[in-house]
Amino acid sequence: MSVLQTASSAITPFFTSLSSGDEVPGSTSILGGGGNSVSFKPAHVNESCLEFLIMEMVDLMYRTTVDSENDKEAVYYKLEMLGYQVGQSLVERFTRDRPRFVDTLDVVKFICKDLWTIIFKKQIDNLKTNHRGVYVLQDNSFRWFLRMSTESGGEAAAKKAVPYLWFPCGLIRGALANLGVISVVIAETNSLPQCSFQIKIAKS
Amino acid sequence: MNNINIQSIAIIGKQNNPLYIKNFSKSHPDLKFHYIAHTSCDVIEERAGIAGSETADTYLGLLYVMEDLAVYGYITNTKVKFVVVLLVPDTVIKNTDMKNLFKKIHNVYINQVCNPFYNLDGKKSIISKRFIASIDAIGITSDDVISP
Amino acid sequence: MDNYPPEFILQHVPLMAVFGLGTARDLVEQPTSTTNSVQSSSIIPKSQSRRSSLSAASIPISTRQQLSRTLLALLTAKNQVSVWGPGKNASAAFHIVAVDKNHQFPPRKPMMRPPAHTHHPNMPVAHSSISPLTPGSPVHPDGLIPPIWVRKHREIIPSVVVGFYDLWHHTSSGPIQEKEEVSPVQEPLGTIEPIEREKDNNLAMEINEKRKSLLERGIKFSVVILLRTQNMDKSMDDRAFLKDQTIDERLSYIRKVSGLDARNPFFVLPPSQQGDLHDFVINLQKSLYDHGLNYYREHGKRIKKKRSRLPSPNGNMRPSLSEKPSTSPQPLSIQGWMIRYDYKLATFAEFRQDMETAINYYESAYNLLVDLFAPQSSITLGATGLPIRSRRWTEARILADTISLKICKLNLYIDSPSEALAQLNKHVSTFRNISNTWGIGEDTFEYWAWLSKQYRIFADVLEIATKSGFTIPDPAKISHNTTSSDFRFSISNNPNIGSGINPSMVLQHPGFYYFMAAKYNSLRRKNFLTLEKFMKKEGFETSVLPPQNILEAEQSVDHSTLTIELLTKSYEQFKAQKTGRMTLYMASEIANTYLDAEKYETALKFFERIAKTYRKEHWHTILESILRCSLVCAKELGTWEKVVEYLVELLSDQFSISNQKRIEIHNELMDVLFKMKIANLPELRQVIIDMDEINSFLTCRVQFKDDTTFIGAETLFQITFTTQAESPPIPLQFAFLRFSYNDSYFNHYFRNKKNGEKDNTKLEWVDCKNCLQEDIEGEGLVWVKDVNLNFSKGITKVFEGSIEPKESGDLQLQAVSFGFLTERWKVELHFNLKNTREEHSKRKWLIGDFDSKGEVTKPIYSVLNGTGERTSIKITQKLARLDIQAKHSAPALLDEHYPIELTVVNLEQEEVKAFLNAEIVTDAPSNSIDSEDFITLDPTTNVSNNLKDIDIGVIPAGESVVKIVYVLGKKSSFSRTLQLTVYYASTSSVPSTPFPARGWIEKKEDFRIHFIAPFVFSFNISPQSEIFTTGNSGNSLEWVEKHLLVAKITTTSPWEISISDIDLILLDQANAQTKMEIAASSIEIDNDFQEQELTLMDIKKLNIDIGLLVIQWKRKQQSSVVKDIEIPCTESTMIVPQLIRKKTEISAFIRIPPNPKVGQLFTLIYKIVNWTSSEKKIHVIIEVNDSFVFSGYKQTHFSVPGMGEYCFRVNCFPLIAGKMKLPKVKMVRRGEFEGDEEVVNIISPGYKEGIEEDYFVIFVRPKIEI
Amino acid sequence: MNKQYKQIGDEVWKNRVEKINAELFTLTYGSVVAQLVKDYEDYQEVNKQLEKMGYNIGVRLIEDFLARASLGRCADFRETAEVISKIGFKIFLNITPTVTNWSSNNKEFSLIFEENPLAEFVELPDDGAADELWYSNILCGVLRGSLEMVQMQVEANFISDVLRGDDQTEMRVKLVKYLEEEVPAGED
Repeated sequence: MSVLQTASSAITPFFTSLSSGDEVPGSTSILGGGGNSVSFKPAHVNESCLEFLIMEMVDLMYRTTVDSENDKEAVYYKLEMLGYQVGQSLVERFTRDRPRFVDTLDVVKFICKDLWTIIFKKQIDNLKTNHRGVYVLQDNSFRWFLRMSTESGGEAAAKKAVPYLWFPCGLIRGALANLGVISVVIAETNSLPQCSFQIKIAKS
Repeated sequence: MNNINIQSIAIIGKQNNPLYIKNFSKSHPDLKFHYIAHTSCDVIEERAGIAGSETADTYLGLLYVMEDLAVYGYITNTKVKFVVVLLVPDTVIKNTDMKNLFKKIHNVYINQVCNPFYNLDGKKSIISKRFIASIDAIGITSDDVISP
Repeated sequence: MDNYPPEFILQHVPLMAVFGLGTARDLVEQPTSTTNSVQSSSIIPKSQSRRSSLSAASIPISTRQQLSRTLLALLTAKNQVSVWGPGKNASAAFHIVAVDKNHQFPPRKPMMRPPAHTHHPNMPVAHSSISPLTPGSPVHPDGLIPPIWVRKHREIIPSVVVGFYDLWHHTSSGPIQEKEEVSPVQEPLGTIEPIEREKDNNLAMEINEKRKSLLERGIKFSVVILLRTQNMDKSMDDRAFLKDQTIDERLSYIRKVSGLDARNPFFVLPPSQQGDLHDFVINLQKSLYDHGLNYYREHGKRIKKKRSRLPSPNGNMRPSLSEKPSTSPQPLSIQGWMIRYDYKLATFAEFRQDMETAINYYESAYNLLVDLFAPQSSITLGATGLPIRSRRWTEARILADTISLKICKLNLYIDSPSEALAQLNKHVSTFRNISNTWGIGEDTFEYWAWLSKQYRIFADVLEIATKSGFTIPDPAKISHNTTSSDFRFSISNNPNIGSGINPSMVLQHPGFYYFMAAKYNSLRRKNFLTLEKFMKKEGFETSVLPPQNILEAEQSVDHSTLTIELLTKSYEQFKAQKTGRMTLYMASEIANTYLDAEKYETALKFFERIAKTYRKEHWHTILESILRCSLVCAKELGTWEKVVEYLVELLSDQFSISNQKRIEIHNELMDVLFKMKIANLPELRQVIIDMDEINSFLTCRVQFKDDTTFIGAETLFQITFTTQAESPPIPLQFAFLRFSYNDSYFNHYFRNKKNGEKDNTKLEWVDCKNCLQEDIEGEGLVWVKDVNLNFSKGITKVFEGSIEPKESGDLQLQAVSFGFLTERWKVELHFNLKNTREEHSKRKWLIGDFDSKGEVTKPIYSVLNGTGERTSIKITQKLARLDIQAKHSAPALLDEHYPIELTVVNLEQEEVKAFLNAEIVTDAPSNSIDSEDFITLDPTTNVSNNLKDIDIGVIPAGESVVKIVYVLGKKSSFSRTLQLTVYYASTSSVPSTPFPARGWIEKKEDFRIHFIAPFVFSFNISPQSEIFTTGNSGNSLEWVEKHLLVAKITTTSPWEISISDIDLILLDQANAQTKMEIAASSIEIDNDFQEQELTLMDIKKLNIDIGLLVIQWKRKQQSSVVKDIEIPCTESTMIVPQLIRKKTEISAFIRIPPNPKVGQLFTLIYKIVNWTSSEKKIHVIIEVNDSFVFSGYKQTHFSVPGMGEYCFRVNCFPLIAGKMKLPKVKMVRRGEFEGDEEVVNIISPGYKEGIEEDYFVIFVRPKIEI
Repeated sequence: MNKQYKQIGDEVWKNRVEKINAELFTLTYGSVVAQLVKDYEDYQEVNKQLEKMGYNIGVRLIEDFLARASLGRCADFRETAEVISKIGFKIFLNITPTVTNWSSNNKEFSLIFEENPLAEFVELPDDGAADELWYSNILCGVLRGSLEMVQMQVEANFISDVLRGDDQTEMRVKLVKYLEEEVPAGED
């Protein structure tokens, strides 16, 4: 990581990215009523719903994967894929009213600011890059860890928490992929609730 | 508004593969619009390409006119392309009208993408009834609902 | 464009006429001249292109003729006879024609009567020969504008005339065509002599004449005086020449007299270089340009006046519609005159490069003209349109088209593209409506022909324009003003700024318009064909037919070729735009046109080329149409292999076609394969369709159950075929199914087993195990089975098969093919598996459950680990369950037959047949070179260092066999490795000829054997004595050296060894060389010395091979391994080290006389022999004793020559009788330097008395009488 | 009575709930369902798994619920139904399904979902999913799990779903029995 020069300054104060979800010019239901509306009303749910779902999802993947072959590999693979799907769909939706991206950094910034805010209600705290296709996103208080960190802190907790990073890895990869940036994303955490994601962009 | 007479709507995937192409015209055969959609890919990519650092809109405006057809283009941030073919009127087509039109198409597409059972990476054309119904609705009702 | 009169199309530029330079004809005759095509030469009739290449420039300008040629070439080089003008910012350019000096320009026609009355035909007045009012003119009485009128101004009546004259001089041949006698007298320069004055005067007069005549024609006249080198003093150079007073005077004189005032430019061209001429030509045009423009302005003014005098078209009465138009042609109407004038105004405006004005007049003319076509004029109320197809009508149409084109072009010229386009649209739509009223509307080929033409010329002009620097606006940057109807472009970087654009106002590159032209041309063809069909009918209504000449003309047209030409132009345009997909579209249009034209081969080529991209990018609807067309072509061409291929791809339900249609395709395929009798079919048509390259209705997945397997183990694989949901529409029966491995031994071949009951199970498990090897014709030896190869749509069949690998390595299933087989066809649907696609789905394995009757019941999937496909499997050696032990009593001794007892234990469950390979390998680095080791089964024979394929027979399960091998190690006492390989197979599986085949299980085992030498030898050789003895021939001496050889033999072997025999085999030289012969030499001594000869020989040989020591031996008691077997003795040999002798250089011999007496003198003779080639010094010391008295020096020295001898004498006088020691004589050889000395050993050959210490003892007899 | 619950629900939702973008939640759930469908090609099994998930969530979620909406014990099952609809669903999914179709014995009622955040954007594949899959089955589990924590054993299951082409989405909830527990005497 020493090679990485910090580019965190690049991140400007968070503009309410929810706006991208909120009012949309001329988004009055184009389906003339009928079935599920396509309009984006400011739809929200209780955050705990998501947290419960995430936890249960991780457990479920362990449950359902164990029988075929019980390696973490497969669980990682599944969770990452889930994240990938969601990430793809999310960007499709939340880049709708955004001008076209200029370059990869532009895309990565979008992930760090807008997307992160949509998912975790905060921005990435620090973004580093080596300008050779590697980006490191650091989140000093990863929202999904906030509850966990209370129980049994330290190394052990960090270990236990790792599977909860696989889904987000997928999220990031999916988001990037759908924006045309093929990458590999790995995450690590040493002490909750801090964690960091490393994006390696595939040479194309 | 009423000068917007949609002949065809095409949704084209990242790899320039057709996802859905609908013919609303009475005079032209489907094949024609497939060709138009395909040829549009060149222009769209060219336009999207040149749009340099200055904020580039996803709406690309008129791509070209062929015979009595005017071809308009739009590209999402995820490199999905929309093509709308109009019957050439002898009046000015308002960009705002076209933008709204495209936004609606985009919304429909987004909802399609958000369907958990839809495989985004697949190259297959979209067969979702809901999707098709929505697009057709846009094509047919284009004349009246566009104005915000 | 070609078939419009060029005058109506070409860009007008002011016309300049030059004379005095010869005519263009002279230029053309020039050998070097060539017509270089400038832009759009294509659309200029040959006669028009009067260009002469500047290559004239290369000609040295010496003669007058060359000068004029060069000038003319330069002047006419840039002649503006093209569709596109010189361009706004181009330098003032004339169209320049060369005329004869005496050329008469058409005279100005006398002023007309007030034009108000001109329309009274009965009033005869002089008119221009081409005026409608002039009988016999092409437009009499009611024509509009004839091309000649335009040509008149383009080509004949110049706006400016330039005359080139020469200043007279003595040698001057004068201007061209002038014959002047040349006075030979060379007058001194500096003063004007009368002859010159006279000549100049003539010249001035002549010029004045011209000036006058042109002046009244309104044409500006200008003069260029060409000065030649002859005009000046040779000594002076050109510049000085100008200052020449006399020349100056002469020139100004000429000017004055010829009445050329300041307003008539007057030029003087001194002798000059090419470059200067070029500049001159440019300046000439520049300075005259305004005059040119003025000329046309004047014309304009005149016409304008005339037009203004015209009465309003409504003023006069026209024959009302009621009475049918009289057959006699009516004089030109007011409206006609208006058109004429507007057109002329426009033309003159264009001549003077005032485009805006030109456009306005052209438009006004156009509108008036269009009105003429209307059935009911809106301008001249009640006037009827031109009668259709009348001569005037045709002319008018041409005029309308060309005016429209002019308007388009001039708009491009002043860079207002959308007006250009607007005019095109206007023209097209206007005439669409009119044509319909004419009954030659959209349902006639004529209309489409005309429309196509309009677009084509527009495209042509646009292309020329772009080539000449006009740029087509980028639609992305256009936006139109919504409110006003004016479509000026407001440029903005962003399509969102600006309210929007009007698509019909967006000018695009020519490709689009060529494409339209092509489209319309094909419609033209369509309509023509329908018309022809119509004409075939009986008794059709002839009245609807176009006139015969038009019909015939159309019949001769090759529509398709024309269409293709247009499409190709379009194609080129799009290619230039780098819009690849658009060009593909054009290509497909071209292909379709070829198809229509029944040029199937070309069409098919095109289709195949473009199909790839559409397939790759999944544009199935397009691909389908292409395939269908290709199908048609292929059928027409009778290339049935392709037909089959297309049909197979068309089966795929990627193509959204109705089930009915798909069934048709299916049946067609079947018909081709089974029913159709193809004419002149070759033997058997083989087609292999690569299903990965096309849209396949069938997908194929391969799974080996495991990643690795053992040789001989049953290895399972499953091949899953899934048909598409909609295809094949009807169940499909394949004749065979083949699996091809990288090792053909495993290839499978399944024949279709027709089973009656319709199987409509969505998922079927097919047992393909236990195949039998069979030799199938055309397939070779393959594993064969009959299974059901019936496929209906939306099903999955899983074929599970098994193989038994025969050798280790990677086994890969490379290809799977389904096949149809008829008496005429062998068609294979080929799935290539070499390159497996990457997937993330888990590997699945279908388990076919069996019910009681062994029938497959609802099969279910189980998940294997890993993802994607597995088409290859790693085969490894099955672990041998066999044990090899070796018993032997180490260490082994070299040279012995060392017995090793091998025990092979069979740990398999069944009895096996086994073979043995054994090899003995020395550790010595270079054992490979010559390993003298042996391994054998029989101690009495030594074969080689390895044993191959030794049958060790059948070993029952759990039991073992014993085999003894003998190893014979030679020389080096390195350790040896015994490498053993036992390979075996169970007797049950061994074929009748039990020779090791592939697939036998191997067991390797190595044993180390430590070798030591049996003996250690040590030798010791010591010299005993060296003496002369009398040789066998009495009078010779023999040199004898005795040496003692002691050989010590010890054994290091831990084993007791019994030695049966040792002997030393001497090499014969061993004795020979140890002898040396010395014959007596003639030595002069006292008489009782018998004469002897002494011959000398040098003994070179010093190192002497002695021989070998050979030991026969064996172990005292044999190795425990072999009790009953008698192992013969072996022998070890040892080479005895060489005998090393030292070489003697000097020998001294003493001759001692027999029985000396007391008191009686005698002499001791020493003979010293020098064996070497160099002289040697000998020192002698004699030590006296009291038994003898001797004379001479006690110490002395002498030298002996190389290869020579020396006699040294000592006289002794015995004093005492009895046994006495002789005085000792010590001889020492001395070298030059200190210490180099050696005692010479003195020997007395054959001396019988004893030698005490190193004294010779002699017996002295007493003296008796005392 | 109902009014009051509605107020509580609204109030809690407004002021005492951390909210998160609904699409994220919806998409995440969707991806899980899709994954399950891929794993077991058997919709019955998928329904089971979803219900199980829901149950596990329910047992934990009840804490959250009680903490936020501090309520007394419900007098009867009818009251429970109201709380579930007006408070439970409100403060978690920001929806209030209608309670209706009570059985005569008041032990069984229906929840009608006019809107269902889970099912937004969803379109079932036409391979029989419409006949077998209960896409939102997780909700049944949640109810069962959470109610069990408050001594109510219930059976909950969907009987119609707009995703399947039905005209409404209806969940049937049936009280099996109150579970015994040491209740401090004299508790109303």
